[in-house]
Amino acid sequence: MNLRTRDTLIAAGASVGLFVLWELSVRLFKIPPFVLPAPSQAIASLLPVWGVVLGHAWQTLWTTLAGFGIAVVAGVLLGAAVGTSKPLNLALYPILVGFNSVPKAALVPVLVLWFGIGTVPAILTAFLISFFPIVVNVATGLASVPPELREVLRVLGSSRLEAFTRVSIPFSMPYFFASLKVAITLAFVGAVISEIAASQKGIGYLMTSASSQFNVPLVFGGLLLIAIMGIALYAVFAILERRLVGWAYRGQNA
Amino acid sequence: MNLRTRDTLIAAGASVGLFVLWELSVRLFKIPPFVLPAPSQAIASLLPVWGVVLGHAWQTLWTTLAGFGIAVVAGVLLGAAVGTSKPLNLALYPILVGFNSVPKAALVPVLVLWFGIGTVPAILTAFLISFFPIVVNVATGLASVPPELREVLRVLGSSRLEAFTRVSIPFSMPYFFASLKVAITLAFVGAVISEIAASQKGIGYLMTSASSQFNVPLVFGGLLLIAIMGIALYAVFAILERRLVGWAYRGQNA
Amino acid sequence: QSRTNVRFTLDFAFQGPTAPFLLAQDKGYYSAEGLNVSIDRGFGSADAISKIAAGNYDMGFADFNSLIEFNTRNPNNQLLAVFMVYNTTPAAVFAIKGKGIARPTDLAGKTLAAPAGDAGRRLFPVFAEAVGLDASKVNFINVDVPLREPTLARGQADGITGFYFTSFLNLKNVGVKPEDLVIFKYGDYTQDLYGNAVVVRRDFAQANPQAVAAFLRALVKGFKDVIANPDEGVAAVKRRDGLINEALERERLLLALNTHVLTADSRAFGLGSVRRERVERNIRAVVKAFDLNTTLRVEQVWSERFLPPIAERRVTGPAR
Amino acid sequence: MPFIELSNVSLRYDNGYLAVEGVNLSIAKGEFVALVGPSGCGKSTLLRVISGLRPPSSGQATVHGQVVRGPIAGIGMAFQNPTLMPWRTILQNILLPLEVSAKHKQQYRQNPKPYIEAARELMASVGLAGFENAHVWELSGGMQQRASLCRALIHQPEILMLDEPFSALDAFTREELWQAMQVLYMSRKPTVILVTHDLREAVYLSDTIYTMSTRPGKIAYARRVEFPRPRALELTYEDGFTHIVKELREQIGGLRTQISGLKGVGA
Amino acid sequence: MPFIELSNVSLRYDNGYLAVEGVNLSIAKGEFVALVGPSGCGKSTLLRVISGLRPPSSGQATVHGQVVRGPIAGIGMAFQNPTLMPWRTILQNILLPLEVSAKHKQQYRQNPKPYIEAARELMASVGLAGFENAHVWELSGGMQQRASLCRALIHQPEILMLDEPFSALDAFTREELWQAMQVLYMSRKPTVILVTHDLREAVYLSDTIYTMSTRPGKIAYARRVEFPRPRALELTYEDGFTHIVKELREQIGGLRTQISGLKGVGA
Ligand SMILES: Nc1ncnc2c1ncn2[C@@H]1O[C@H](COP(=O)(O)OP(=O)(O)OP(=O)(O)O)[C@@H](O)[C@H]1O
Ligand SMILES: Nc1ncnc2c1ncn2[C@@H]1O[C@H](COP(=O)(O)OP(=O)(O)OP(=O)(O)O)[C@@H](O)[C@H]1O
Ligand SMILES: Cc1ncc(C[n+]2csc(CCO)c2C)c(N)n1
Ligand SMILES: [Mg+2]
Ligand SMILES: [Mg+2]
Repeated sequence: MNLRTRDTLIAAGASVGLFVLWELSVRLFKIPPFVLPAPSQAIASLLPVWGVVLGHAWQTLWTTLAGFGIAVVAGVLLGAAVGTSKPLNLALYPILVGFNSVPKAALVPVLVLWFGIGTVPAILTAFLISFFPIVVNVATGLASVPPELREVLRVLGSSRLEAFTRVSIPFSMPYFFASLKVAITLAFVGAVISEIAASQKGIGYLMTSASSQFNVPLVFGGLLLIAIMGIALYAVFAILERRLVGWAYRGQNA
Repeated sequence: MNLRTRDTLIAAGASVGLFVLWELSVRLFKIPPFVLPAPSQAIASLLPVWGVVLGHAWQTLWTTLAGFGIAVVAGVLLGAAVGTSKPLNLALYPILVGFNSVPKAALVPVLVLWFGIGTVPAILTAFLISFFPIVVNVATGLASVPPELREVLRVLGSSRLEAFTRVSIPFSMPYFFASLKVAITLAFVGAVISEIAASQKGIGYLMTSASSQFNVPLVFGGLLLIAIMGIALYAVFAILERRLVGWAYRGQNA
Repeated sequence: QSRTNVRFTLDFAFQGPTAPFLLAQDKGYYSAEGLNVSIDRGFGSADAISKIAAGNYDMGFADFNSLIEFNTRNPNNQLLAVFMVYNTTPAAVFAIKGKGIARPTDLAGKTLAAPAGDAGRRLFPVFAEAVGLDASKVNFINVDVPLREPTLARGQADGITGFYFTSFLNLKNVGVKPEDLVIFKYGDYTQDLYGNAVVVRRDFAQANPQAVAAFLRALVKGFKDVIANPDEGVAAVKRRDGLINEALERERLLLALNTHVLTADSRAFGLGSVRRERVERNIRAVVKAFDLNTTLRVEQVWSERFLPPIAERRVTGPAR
Repeated sequence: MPFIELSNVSLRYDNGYLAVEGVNLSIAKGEFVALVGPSGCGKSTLLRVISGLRPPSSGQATVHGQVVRGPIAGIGMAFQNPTLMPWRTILQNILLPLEVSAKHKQQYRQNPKPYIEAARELMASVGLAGFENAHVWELSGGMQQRASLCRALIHQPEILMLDEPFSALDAFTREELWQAMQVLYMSRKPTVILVTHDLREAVYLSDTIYTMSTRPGKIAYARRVEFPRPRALELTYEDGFTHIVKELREQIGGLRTQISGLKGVGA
Repeated sequence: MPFIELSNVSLRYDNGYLAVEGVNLSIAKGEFVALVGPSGCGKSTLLRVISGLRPPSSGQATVHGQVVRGPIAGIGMAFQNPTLMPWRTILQNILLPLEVSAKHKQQYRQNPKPYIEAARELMASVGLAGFENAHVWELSGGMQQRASLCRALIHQPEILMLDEPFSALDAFTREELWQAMQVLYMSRKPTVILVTHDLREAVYLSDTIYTMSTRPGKIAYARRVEFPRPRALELTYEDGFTHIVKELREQIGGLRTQISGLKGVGA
């Protein structure tokens, strides 16, 4: 309990410290708010419109989660394909890399033309931007399963699927969780850029709306909200990770 | 040699197949070029302006590489910090996750207003968008080094750095290379969105210019070029990876 | 009786100048005409035109010059302008006083920043020709919309192009005093260029001519109400986007109405109408400036058969 | 008819190393066979071939009259390294075969209780009581080896392949496990192939002992052991027994090149 | 004055398990000590404490009069598992200590040739000639163990800790390595702590043998071995020798609880 309190203090302290630094820099160097507002201004700008903002945040959160959910499923499946089959690896990796080098913001208009303005393109963008890290890490994890461990299963006459679920998947879990941390942040980015480009709600909409009025503090208020939601989801994964793949990190405290 | 030819054929075949599919869909469903041009149109649009395009591509390539280079250094250092120290992990991870949940496109204006229009913000954006996957994977790799292997070094009275370079780093290499694949694609995205936001050259500039003239095929031509550059760099890493961490994938062909 | 659905997109965000469209909706003018109208914000004129052409929307509010360009490049997917809202283009060049730019010809050798698709930027050659400036002597930088005015304020460009009522207020917002500004409104140098119009996909107009006409009847009422009572218009905007600053949008609305809507032409010929020879000159100017290879006929970009009778469209100004 | 048969089996690893060459071997159903030979001669490699983990480069292995083309069901294997899964507790590791072996998985899924009970008993009987929920890295080397042995036995396989299963154990634990293994063998009569460096162990437990020569590995010698079962531990001190051990010793001694001293470290 | 001294050392692992308790031990400089005892009694744990890899929960270890507070330099350790680095070839694995040990690294970096030569010789002397550039997974279990032994010896450490270094080797290779080890010991007189389950090995090589009891591990018995060196292999068959082996056997036998049979698998 005491240790946990200490941990929370360290985590919170660092973030608070960063904000203080930011606030001080803005005041000290007299940076105009349309360049970079102080965090206090950003937060202050949220308060009067709090009810509206909350609705936007909720919209962004759930589209992000929906896109992220699809990304996890698709990422694991593609990662399994790429990580276990040489021909699929050769065939798919270049395509995936090429696709992911392209800014998704450029694809949003295409999605909008197909699926209309609103939630669907946001979910799809969140998905499209975030599945690749999962593919790469799952594939790498699966490809580095030590053959000895797989042999334990094979010699028992297990099916491929059984060996996969009992050796390859658990072994790849640390890779998978690492990729989730990256993917969730990207999913937020995806949902927001889609909202920036084409939506009537969500933090992205809030930001463009604020930005078209040069209410830059409110733009940064929106950014802060996204960051906070990202951190909250990260915390969920961190807890899951401790539970599920603690075995891989036994050396960390030594 | 024969095997290598086969591999290349598979890789090329899949990509070509995708293009054929794309081409056929566009023609079959009569999708207008301002919604989604056929790849043939995209490529055709590049040819008459090839000289100009090449200059833009070069600009994007080198800013991407510069940003990516910084990201690798910063990512490894931060990853080492986060992966080896519990307090730093607690302090930095939430900040990093929060920062990375924010669309970098929204930060580009800040960078542009500080550093001027042009190359510097593009490099910085490429860096800022791509370092996080490296941090996460390096940290995960380092945290999962088996204590037994570290003990081999510690018992020899090695310095922390020696143990780090001889055990932790090589052990984390598969994680590191996985993250490079993600990071390089993101670096391209970063450079391009910065060019979209404010620039006089680069593929992002080409794309905004083309898009403002309803020259959607040229926009997609630009996207294709980015994809091709991404794939080329991926190929470089894939070769390096085979050389340096082949040991981790010995089970792949079994 | 069955109501006709009309999906309508604005050119940009919900802001003061879009109040007539919104107020007409709030007051039930569209419904009264048997229309079921939905109005979305837009993401630039070029984007709105693409979306209408692609069938995501049926009608919209977009730059006439952009429409000319689109129709030239996509002869199979043409749109029609059916109601001219901005009788002169709101495009303008902004610079800071005392930095060597006093007259338009001083722009030679200077750097201007603007979004790639900005009307003022695309139409700059027309303006340049009108003022006797070699457009190729002016250097343009692409900046995203949110960066345009800050770029000028920070001195990273010598000037910007933008819609008069947008950039003027944005510059005020980033701390540039109006008295420090040098502004060249294109409309003051050339009468060839129109601004934003109500546009419709040709096949939609052909299938639903009554709906288009009905839409315009309702819209004219909206305009009249807003001109008579701008505050009511701003309230309609506020209902769409709770984040707007009412005083700012009121100012923007009045600037747009008094400078670009309530012009001599619209007092003479009524709201929404054009002069044919101006349209012809406009097309020629665009073809030249945008380096297009065919010159369209007026009928390929404009139709006045949906306009209400002139009596309904008569206005006096100004709004206050 | 032999139950397990290797005919002219050779195996060349991917790096070109010829590990075993021209191996012929017949094992009857229910026979207890020991495989002994110098380190690196190819004993583990042969187990791989028989179990179907690796196809031979030439020749073939048949089990139950069927040519081995891939892993065959019904094997219990204790690998030379314990290869326990770090993400499972010890008990979960030992229960693993029940989750996948065709014979048990259905029943195990429906009613795991008795199996878990059996696994606990088995753990207790090798001295691992109380470590059911321990993590792999919380066990000493010898304890891991015993856990791995339990995993090879839990599903009562027809064929047992034990690759130096007692090498990390003290003499007492080892001898007790010999006796336990003998009881198990007599009651269920599995076919057993035991790889070991302990010749007393080989002679005490087996019906036949094969010695292998090195580089590439070949079967050099076969020795039947005819002592009736149950064999008392005291038997291992009797002359007839030690005679066989000595005979095997000499056999193996002749099969290898001698090491001359730890050169290169100033000795 | 003892060179290595444990006074009242206890170690409780993070999970609460008390592995060793109240251990007192004195080892003179240049002494060859063997540590024997039932599997899981804490032998490897004690090596960890002495080498400074783990601080004791109570009590203290001193080496050379200095309290051990962290890993101490000049140790050569052969871990119970070979723990070779898969990203290095066998030769590179064996050369590893030279890259980091304070005594050698400078010279090794400047002129690695003679060291590499020495490593090759060392490899050859344990029967690994030709495997210099092999990957770890291309070696058999016993070959990996020998490579690990080479890694413990290459930097000529003052203190040698060998955790069952010969357990995966056949009797011949093993006995030859005993002799080689004896030559090495006599020529350089390192202080050696050998953990083994092979009592003949312990008696043949050591000056003193400590037996440990289990749960928690304690030193139960110490036995000096006074045979002069060099000791011939034949000595191990003489009565005086086998007497000591038997004595130790009985000692250990009394220290552990017996295993009763493989329960839970229908035996
Ligand atoms: N994956 C592999 N690739 C290449 N060579 C291998 C591989 N596995 C084993 N070998 C080689 O094959 C030979 C036999 O190895 P194997 O593991 O069968 O020996 P073993 O008889 O079990 O030895 P030990 O008693 O030391 O365990 C060895 O020389 C080894 O180097
Ligand atoms: N990391 C650990 N965490 C918890 N308990 C441990 C850990 N390592 C060892 N133990 C426990 O400590 C006891 C002693 O282990 P140790 O490895 O020292 O035994 P050992 O004498 O070397 O046995 P063996 O001969 O089998 O190698 C064992 O009961 C083991 O379960
Ligand atoms: C507050 C704010 N609003 C809009 C944009 C524009 N934008 C949104 S996504 C993207 C990437 C490329 O299409 C760009 C440029 C911005 N940067 N910041
Ligand atoms: Mg073996
Ligand atoms: Mg041990």
